[in-house]
Amino acid sequence: FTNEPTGGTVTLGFNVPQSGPYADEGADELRAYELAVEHLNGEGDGGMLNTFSSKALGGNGIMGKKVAYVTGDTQTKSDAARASAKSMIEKDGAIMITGGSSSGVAVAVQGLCQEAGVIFMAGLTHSNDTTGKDKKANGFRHFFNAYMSAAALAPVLEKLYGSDRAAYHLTADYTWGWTQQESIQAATEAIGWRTVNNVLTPLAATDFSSYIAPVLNSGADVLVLNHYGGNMVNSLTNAVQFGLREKQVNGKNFEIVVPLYSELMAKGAGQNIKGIVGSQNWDWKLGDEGTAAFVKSFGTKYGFPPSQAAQTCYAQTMLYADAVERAGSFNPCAVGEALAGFEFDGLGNGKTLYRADDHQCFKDVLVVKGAEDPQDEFHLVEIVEVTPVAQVTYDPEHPMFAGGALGECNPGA
Amino acid sequence: MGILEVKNVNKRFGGLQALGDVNLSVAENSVHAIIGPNGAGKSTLLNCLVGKLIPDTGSVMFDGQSVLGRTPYEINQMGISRVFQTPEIFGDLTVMENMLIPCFARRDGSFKLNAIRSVEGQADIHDKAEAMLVDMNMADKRHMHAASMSRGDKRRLEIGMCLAQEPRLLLLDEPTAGMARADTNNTIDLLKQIKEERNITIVIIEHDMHVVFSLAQRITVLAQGSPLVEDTPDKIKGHPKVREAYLGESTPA
Amino acid sequence: MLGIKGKDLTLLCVVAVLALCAPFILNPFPQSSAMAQFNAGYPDLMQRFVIFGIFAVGFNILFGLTGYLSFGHAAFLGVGSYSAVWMFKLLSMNVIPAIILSVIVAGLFALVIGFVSLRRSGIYFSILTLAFAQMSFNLAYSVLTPITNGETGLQLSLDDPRIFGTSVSDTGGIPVTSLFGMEMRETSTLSLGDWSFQFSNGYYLCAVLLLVSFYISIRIFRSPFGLMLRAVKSNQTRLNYTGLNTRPYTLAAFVISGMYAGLAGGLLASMDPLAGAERMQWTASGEVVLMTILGGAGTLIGPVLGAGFIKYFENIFSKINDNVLHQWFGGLPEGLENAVVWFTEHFVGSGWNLTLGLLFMLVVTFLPGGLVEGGTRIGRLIRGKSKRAEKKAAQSKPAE
Amino acid sequence: MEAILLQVLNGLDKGSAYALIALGLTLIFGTLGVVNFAHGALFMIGAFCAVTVQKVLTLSKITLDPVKTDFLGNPLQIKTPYVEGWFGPEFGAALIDWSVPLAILFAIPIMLVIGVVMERGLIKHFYRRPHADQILVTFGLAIVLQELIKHYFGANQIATPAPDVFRGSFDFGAMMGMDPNVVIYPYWRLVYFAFAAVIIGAVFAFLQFTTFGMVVRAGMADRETVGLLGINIDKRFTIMFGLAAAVAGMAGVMYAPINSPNYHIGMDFLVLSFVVVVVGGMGSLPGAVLAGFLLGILESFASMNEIKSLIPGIDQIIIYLAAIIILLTRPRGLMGRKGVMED
Amino acid sequence: MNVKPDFNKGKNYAETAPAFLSVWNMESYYGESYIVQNISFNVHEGEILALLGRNGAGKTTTLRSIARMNSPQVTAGEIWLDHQPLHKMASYEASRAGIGLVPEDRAIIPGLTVEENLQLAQIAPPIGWSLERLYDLFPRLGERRKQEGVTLSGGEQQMLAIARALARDIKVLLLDEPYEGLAPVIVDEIEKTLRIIKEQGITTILVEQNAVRALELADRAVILDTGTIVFDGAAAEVLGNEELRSEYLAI
Ligand SMILES: Nc1ncnc2c1ncn2[C@@H]1O[C@H](COP(=O)(O)OP(=O)(O)OP(=O)(O)O)[C@@H](O)[C@H]1O
Ligand SMILES: Nc1ncnc2c1ncn2[C@@H]1O[C@H](COP(=O)(O)OP(=O)(O)OP(=O)(O)O)[C@@H](O)[C@H]1O
Ligand SMILES: [Mg+2]
Ligand SMILES: [Mg+2]
Repeated sequence: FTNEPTGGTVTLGFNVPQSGPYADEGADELRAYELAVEHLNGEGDGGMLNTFSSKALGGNGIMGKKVAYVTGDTQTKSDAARASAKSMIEKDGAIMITGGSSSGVAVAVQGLCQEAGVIFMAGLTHSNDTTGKDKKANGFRHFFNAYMSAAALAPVLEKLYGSDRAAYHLTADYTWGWTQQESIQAATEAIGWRTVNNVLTPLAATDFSSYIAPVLNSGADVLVLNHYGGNMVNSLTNAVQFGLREKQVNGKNFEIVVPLYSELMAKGAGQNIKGIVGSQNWDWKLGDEGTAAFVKSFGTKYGFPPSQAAQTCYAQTMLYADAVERAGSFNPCAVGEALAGFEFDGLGNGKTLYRADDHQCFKDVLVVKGAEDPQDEFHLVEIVEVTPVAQVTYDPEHPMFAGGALGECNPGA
Repeated sequence: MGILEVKNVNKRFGGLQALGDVNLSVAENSVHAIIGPNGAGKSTLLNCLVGKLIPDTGSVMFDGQSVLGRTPYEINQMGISRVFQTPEIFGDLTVMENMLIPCFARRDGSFKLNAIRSVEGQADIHDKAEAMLVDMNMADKRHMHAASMSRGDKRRLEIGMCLAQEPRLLLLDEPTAGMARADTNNTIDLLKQIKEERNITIVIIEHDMHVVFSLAQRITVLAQGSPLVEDTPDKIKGHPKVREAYLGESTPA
Repeated sequence: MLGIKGKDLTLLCVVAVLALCAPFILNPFPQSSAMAQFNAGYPDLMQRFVIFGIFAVGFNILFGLTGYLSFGHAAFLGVGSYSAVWMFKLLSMNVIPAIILSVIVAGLFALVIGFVSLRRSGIYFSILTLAFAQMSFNLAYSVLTPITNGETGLQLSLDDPRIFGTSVSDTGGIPVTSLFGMEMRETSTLSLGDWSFQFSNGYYLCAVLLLVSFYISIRIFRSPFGLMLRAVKSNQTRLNYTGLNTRPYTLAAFVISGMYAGLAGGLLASMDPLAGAERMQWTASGEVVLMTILGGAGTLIGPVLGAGFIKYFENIFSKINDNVLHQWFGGLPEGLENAVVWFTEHFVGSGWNLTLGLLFMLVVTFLPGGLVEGGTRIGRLIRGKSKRAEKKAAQSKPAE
Repeated sequence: MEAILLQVLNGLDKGSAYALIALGLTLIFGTLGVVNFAHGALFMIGAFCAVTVQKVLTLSKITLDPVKTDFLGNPLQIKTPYVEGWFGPEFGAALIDWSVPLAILFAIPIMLVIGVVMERGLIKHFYRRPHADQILVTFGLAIVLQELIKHYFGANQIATPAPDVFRGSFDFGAMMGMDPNVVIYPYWRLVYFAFAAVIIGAVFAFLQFTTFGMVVRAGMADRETVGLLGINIDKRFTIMFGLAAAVAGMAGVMYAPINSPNYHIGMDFLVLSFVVVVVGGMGSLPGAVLAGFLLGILESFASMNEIKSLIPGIDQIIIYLAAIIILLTRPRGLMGRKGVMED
Repeated sequence: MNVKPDFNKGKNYAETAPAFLSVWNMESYYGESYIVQNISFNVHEGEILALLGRNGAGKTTTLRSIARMNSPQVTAGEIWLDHQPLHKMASYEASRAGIGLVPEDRAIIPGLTVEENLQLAQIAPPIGWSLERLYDLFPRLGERRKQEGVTLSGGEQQMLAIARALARDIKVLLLDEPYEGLAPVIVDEIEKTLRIIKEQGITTILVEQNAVRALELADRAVILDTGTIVFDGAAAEVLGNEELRSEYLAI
């Protein structure tokens, strides 16, 4: 199979954005990867190795081979990401590629890995498509997705804002935005909300004023921002500038919802994020054992708590290594088999299942909101509720995920 | 009926009447000079002939066809070439390349993607350009960048490029300005010779009376946009009005 | 030979030798040495060198000769890629129809955009082309998603119809691109001691096409057409008064260079069947401009050098992380090691952009003719002929 | 009707931002003829002046909280900004609140210096070089500046809010007797609008009522001859560059509260500013301003739902579409001068 | 025939020279080509010097070197104007020191009106003739003051270029083919003007193809050939010297 490790080391490829707007997220992912490599090689305090339910890993590398790694820059562009991944595979002999912070890149690199015959452990990617219509046998996603966000959010929104609400959606005009919007619209309509309008905004937009200005007069009393990263920071900032949050419509307080949250976005949005509800895959404030162990070793090494992107990347690396050990082989097909349907605990988010049908992880989802009075810059987000996994699980044949097929696993040449 | 017929041409620039009712008839295979004070409208008239300017009223016929409303390259294709008051040449190219371009340009102006054979490979055209350079006495400057030649040389090159096109009507705007006396004389000889050999009609604007009187068969004197007189050189020399308005005392009669 | 001679022929031969031996030349360092990081001889990067070389060579036909600076050339590359991928999806995995279609479609696209944009010159032309390309990019990213698959990029899938081929390969995967059965991704490895050299079919297809493109570009440069284009750059007024309408010439140059871009796009997709919208973004158009200027606009080989230079930094420097640095400088005393690593870190890995920016500035400031000028200077140094000496020689001759 | 009024207002404001951003570029690109790809970087540095002032004002003394702990279980560090210590909590807090307007004062001299250094150190050598070389060197410079900012401030956006008094929006509709909340506009954007008007006016006046503008125009057309007339054109070009940098910087500072800046913000605006300048017409200051407003308003209209449903995706391309139409109908943009960068 | 100019090659040549403007061992290059080849000559205060020679002899290059233009590059030699070292100055400094050049292509600045072209000359000190006075001298310019300078007719542009030089308070006027493209009557006018200027004590170097005209006006003449001086002496001498006339001037 492709890049079968023959010497005393095994090389993993960490493909993260190092330039472009998501460079900070990429940097955090890289930190997590380095930590994971340390732990796998038996250095440091072992982190989640100690809490992981599977005990196959022994801190002596993977199957006795020392873990080495190479890094590359995805630039958050499908093309560049694939070039970078290819060079890891062709030049450095990487046996597994992981990382990334956007769905476009994840899908593109996943496709590449499928063709090249290596395993792809997706980083931060939230679009339904990654494990929906674009799913691949060689690709695995630990991160949650748009459907899960919506499913977790809806009940909380109902509790907070009632079931008689009219929502106005602003949606980033590309695949992720669409799936996010579709999911949240379906979920909120299921609790009785009306959808007043859904307006697509250009990805390149920096100033959202012309999209926000008409919102108040539209009869809507909730604004849903299906934006991520810079788009979300800017649209939220603009919305707050327009004073939307101080307004009353239909006799109710006007509310803003941001379905997908991240710590970095919260930081970029500053004051404006206070009280805004959204969802996260994971948060360092989760009380479980695995989280605590990870936060401790990450925090000790770098001086601040890890982001959800870092956690998902760390967990993915562990899961891959563990699967290799359990399979007893680096062969992607064997690894894939070991991962598919694998149930585990102790990597945060409680009990988790890597579903065989679509290689999507199922675990608890967090509903969070911007803290009103954060004690420090690490507490910008507070957890509102941990939605149990059952509530966010869907059928593999769900229409939002239909259309693709995993195909056969490809071990490569 | 001349080969070039200008009738009642008027051109205004804002409040300025640059050309007022200009009539001009140039006989085939003759040299016709246009003289007149600075700002009389000589260059403007030439601009109207080649499509650089469109006259407000009037007509310009070349060989029985109107030139008005045509673009400069269409007018050139009818057989009119022009040398400018400040030389217009391809400064970045060598002298030889400058000369090659009019040789490659097809008479009917039609476009041909001549991208396969190399320039050197097309010997006939190459030879023609070479011959023209020799005629212009510039063969030794063949590889020089046109922009780095002195002004007199640039003028000569431009004249050569226009001649290479084998035009039927050659318009010259002060072709010998700034040229050394010796070169001026050469140019006069060259023009005379070319006119004889190739049956070219020449319209020349010049302030150098030596050139005008050596070449021209007829002279039009333009003043303030309108023709003052038109006559043979000898008559013009003695014309009192012309002497007063244009020639001045010091010009030898 | 081949209708070119002298320096041009030498140049073509040099390029041919370099291109064919690239797997050796680009892999000078033994696998286990610390310098192996700088090896660039793996298929993907070599393909990129060559493909972007083609792109830049084509761009240079427009910009280098006519001086018309198109800021939207990436659109043609993108269109070429999309056409090729569609061809793979619908027709067959053979690269020939894909490449042909991408060249044709890009040419038609260039014809339309060029026809409109060439009504203006100078900066106005640049902005027109930029506007067209940005429109294409924005639409491809969103509204045209059914055709382009938007942000993710157009990819092959298991349910593609593929009339003259199979939708699914025997192993259950998506079939791979090939040239009459010769798989593009197939790579044979030659191990010589600690060196290993990779020879990929795809690369050699690209290299051959580069040579053909380069050869055509030489012919164009030396042809009357090329002369006319240079005349357009030099003085359009004179050309007009020489009876020539400049539009067909510039349009022809525009379309030809658009077809080169289409070829590059088609090849990109043939090597890796994915077409992303970012390929059409202004930064991508800007990149080819930078490649051309960096290498030396108007020179034959310059654009290829420029393309190689930029792609090298993008792919090699970006991958050097502090882990690698510590390995390199591991021999130094601890404190010094950390200091050196700390310093170097700014210029590699995520700092690769910084290095590239600095090099842009240095090259253009000190080598006004681009990398080619650098080469000329080195050549002169080697031949031991200094500028001074030439000056002395000129002195003895009179000015004329 | 209200929707249209709303979008006109919106467009005016967007337009003022575009005009202000493009203004600095016109001075360098339209007037000096230097294709300055580093203009976006200057804008970005301006925005980061605001960030820096905010950071400096919030530099804090650290004390340890005996009760609370941080995420690693150590005692929590409590930060009190030094300014609050020095000037009292109220005035200190007000200073921090007003950091963006304060940053203007810092940005002007800093940007002037940056502009002058940039011109003297680098651009000076490129006036006579081909535009392509200018693109390469300024693009290189832009990357370098960007990477430096990224190195010190990270890649994430940094919230730089406007003073609290400018939060919320002004209800035009209510003022004009319509229903409330129909035509509203944020206060800070009104401030931005006014600020842009003042700066644009000041630059106009400077170039119109002094000989400076004429000399620079002449110098761009023919440096040699201007030198022949005893004028030290280099000095004036330097001043012009400083001025342009200052304008770009101020635009950046004022924009920071609208879009939290990151190191990329300049690149995001670069293409737009070139389009605005060229659509306005090379060498024309009023043209650039007009084009800024025109494109701003068009963009606002294109984002109206009614129009978007008619032509999907129109808001994605409206700026470029408008640019194409304008450049095809008017050879030199809206008000371009002849002979400036036409070949 | 090759006449050496009269100057002594001392270090303190500048102080001892009787000349107002002296050019000493000047060499000028355009890039790699060596154009002005080590020439030296003097101009005395208030005199008109005719600088003659064939096309490409280097006349323009000499004037541009004296005016300290960017090209050509003067690589050796010294230029002194009234005890000021011009060779150390930039062109704008030379202009302020009193050099006024009327360039051969007239160099009217595009985009500026006639009046602005003149105003431009009066921004930096020292300022010479007033605009009114210039318009009196060239009434045509007065009539066209609002017109864009480059749309003037060839002759009008020449007038503007001369007027622009006079708009500054100059000590030495460098005229590069001022009669080119001018109607004979105007040439007479300008000749008169040059005499007036001379009476005011302004020194002039006149480059002209119409050698006879120039020599009748000038006090002294310098003849250049391929970048070297082949004659330096009284103007009348040239007119009387058949050999010089035919060899270098073709008159
Ligand atoms: N584009 C223009 N706008 C305004 N006035 C113009 C324009 N072009 C020419 N003129 C004016 O028209 C008149 C005629 O100009 P023209 O160039 O034809 O003169 P000319 O006879 O060639 O003079 P010369 O012998 O000096 O070259 C001049 O007074 C000139 O200023
Ligand atoms: N920009 C330039 N680059 C290179 N060589 C040049 C340049 N300008 C002029 N030359 C060369 O310098 C020499 C002298 O030119 P110059 O213009 O000084 O002659 P001139 O005596 O003024 O002639 P003319 O009477 O034709 O104006 C010529 O041989 C010319 O080819
Ligand atoms: Mg004229
Ligand atoms: Mg001269």
